[in-house]
Amino acid sequence: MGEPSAAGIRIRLFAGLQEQAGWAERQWTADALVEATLTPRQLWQTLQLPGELNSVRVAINQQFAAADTPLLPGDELAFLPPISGG
Amino acid sequence: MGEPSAAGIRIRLFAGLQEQAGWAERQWTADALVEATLTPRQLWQTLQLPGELNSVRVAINQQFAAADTPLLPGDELAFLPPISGG
Amino acid sequence: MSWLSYLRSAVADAEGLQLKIDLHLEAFEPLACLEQWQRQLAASGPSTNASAAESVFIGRVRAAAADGTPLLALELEHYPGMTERQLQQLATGCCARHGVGSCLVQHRIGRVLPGEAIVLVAIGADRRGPAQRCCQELLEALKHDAPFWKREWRRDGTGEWLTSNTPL
Amino acid sequence: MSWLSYLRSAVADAEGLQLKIDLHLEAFEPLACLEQWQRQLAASGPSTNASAAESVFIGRVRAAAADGTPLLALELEHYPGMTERQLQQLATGCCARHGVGSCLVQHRIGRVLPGEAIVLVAIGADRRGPAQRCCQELLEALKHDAPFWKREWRRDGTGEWLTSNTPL
Repeated sequence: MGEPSAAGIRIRLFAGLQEQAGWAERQWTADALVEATLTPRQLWQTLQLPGELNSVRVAINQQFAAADTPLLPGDELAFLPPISGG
Repeated sequence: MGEPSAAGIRIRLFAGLQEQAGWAERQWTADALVEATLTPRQLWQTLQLPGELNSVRVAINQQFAAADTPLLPGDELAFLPPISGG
Repeated sequence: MSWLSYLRSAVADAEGLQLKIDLHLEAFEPLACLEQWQRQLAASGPSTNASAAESVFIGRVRAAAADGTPLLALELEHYPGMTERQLQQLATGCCARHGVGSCLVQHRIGRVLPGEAIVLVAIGADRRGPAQRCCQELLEALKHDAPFWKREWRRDGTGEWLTSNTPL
Repeated sequence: MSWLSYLRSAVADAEGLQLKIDLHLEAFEPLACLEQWQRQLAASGPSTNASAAESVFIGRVRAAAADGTPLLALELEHYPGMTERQLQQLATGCCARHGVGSCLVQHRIGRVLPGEAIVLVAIGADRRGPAQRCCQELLEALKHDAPFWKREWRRDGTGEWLTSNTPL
């Protein structure tokens, strides 16, 4: 589990994406956020996550969100590979 | 129950139709059958059954059938008012 | 338990279809019937394991008559012989069209009280689509093409034959 | 009985809707859950009597993996917190759209063996159409919009994440 730094952004990966990336959770520190708005799309690129962003779904604070939604300190961001429930 | 005369035609009514007609079952004797082909439509008219024939369904030997199907001695004919099962 | 009072029971295994149809003269418990059915399927061999998809429908008597007044009971008349035959034909055809593996139909006849089950349809298949579609289609078929007639008995002692089904 | 090991349970009664959602870490018995649910509904007052129409779906793990080889187990991962929230939102929305009265959703997580139940959806309504449509729609919604991921474990010890659902 990442550090409980409420000011940063908690990033979570699941299932196949977690396995491909080799990690489940990271904390993006707050000081990297001061300059400009940060979006899930930018983080996806910066973190060099595997595959295409449009093959995954983005959730911010456990709600589906668009990949260009501005992130705020304290947000929980998740990249969700294709769902296969039920 | 009607007489078990295998050579005649057993006619059965159900539910609301039975109630309106005032009888559940009749035996149409075989000797009335010798002259010409007899159909459910003709019997409906001859017996002066209540309502329109096209509001009921016809079954011969417990299978749905057309109202103009020729009847044979020994047949079981039923007039079925609108179905409401399940 | 009165649900054991099966009137007639038809079990078929044509082309791998596991089929069971019963008319009940007394109240039956849908979940107990389902459980018994699943045990029966499990016992009939490892090849007929629990289906990946099972679609079930349970229909019960409403508390109110069609005109909104309180319902005392529903009387369900049938055509002995033809009803069973029709149910068998409708179920076999529907299951074959959808390629499903198992089919349970339980239907009440006689005097049925509000809240009691009238009909249970349970379809087992390898995929959810065929299971759901077959369950729906068979329910409509038996509502429209199996000889059953309902008479509503009201509190005032009057009764009236229904001439159509509740709309979908 | 291991099916009692509820992870989390959400019970809501918004606008008359009786809603219960559970995730199970261990095997659950769909019919036992249904029976308990019906008892709970019956106990919650005479106004919420047994629904005239109940549509139920039970999904189980197949014996074979997607590639046809024997399946050892299915691993079901979820997103704790979001999964429960999404299920709640999907169920509430779907039930409101169809105007149904009760909704039970039970879903497995963790390691699920062939034949074991993965999902149970039970919708109670006054008419069969809304019950059936809501049950189908909610099943599709939770298959596509609730964060669950399946990994197939084969006999040879290899595992693979599924990237889509079984076709309808």
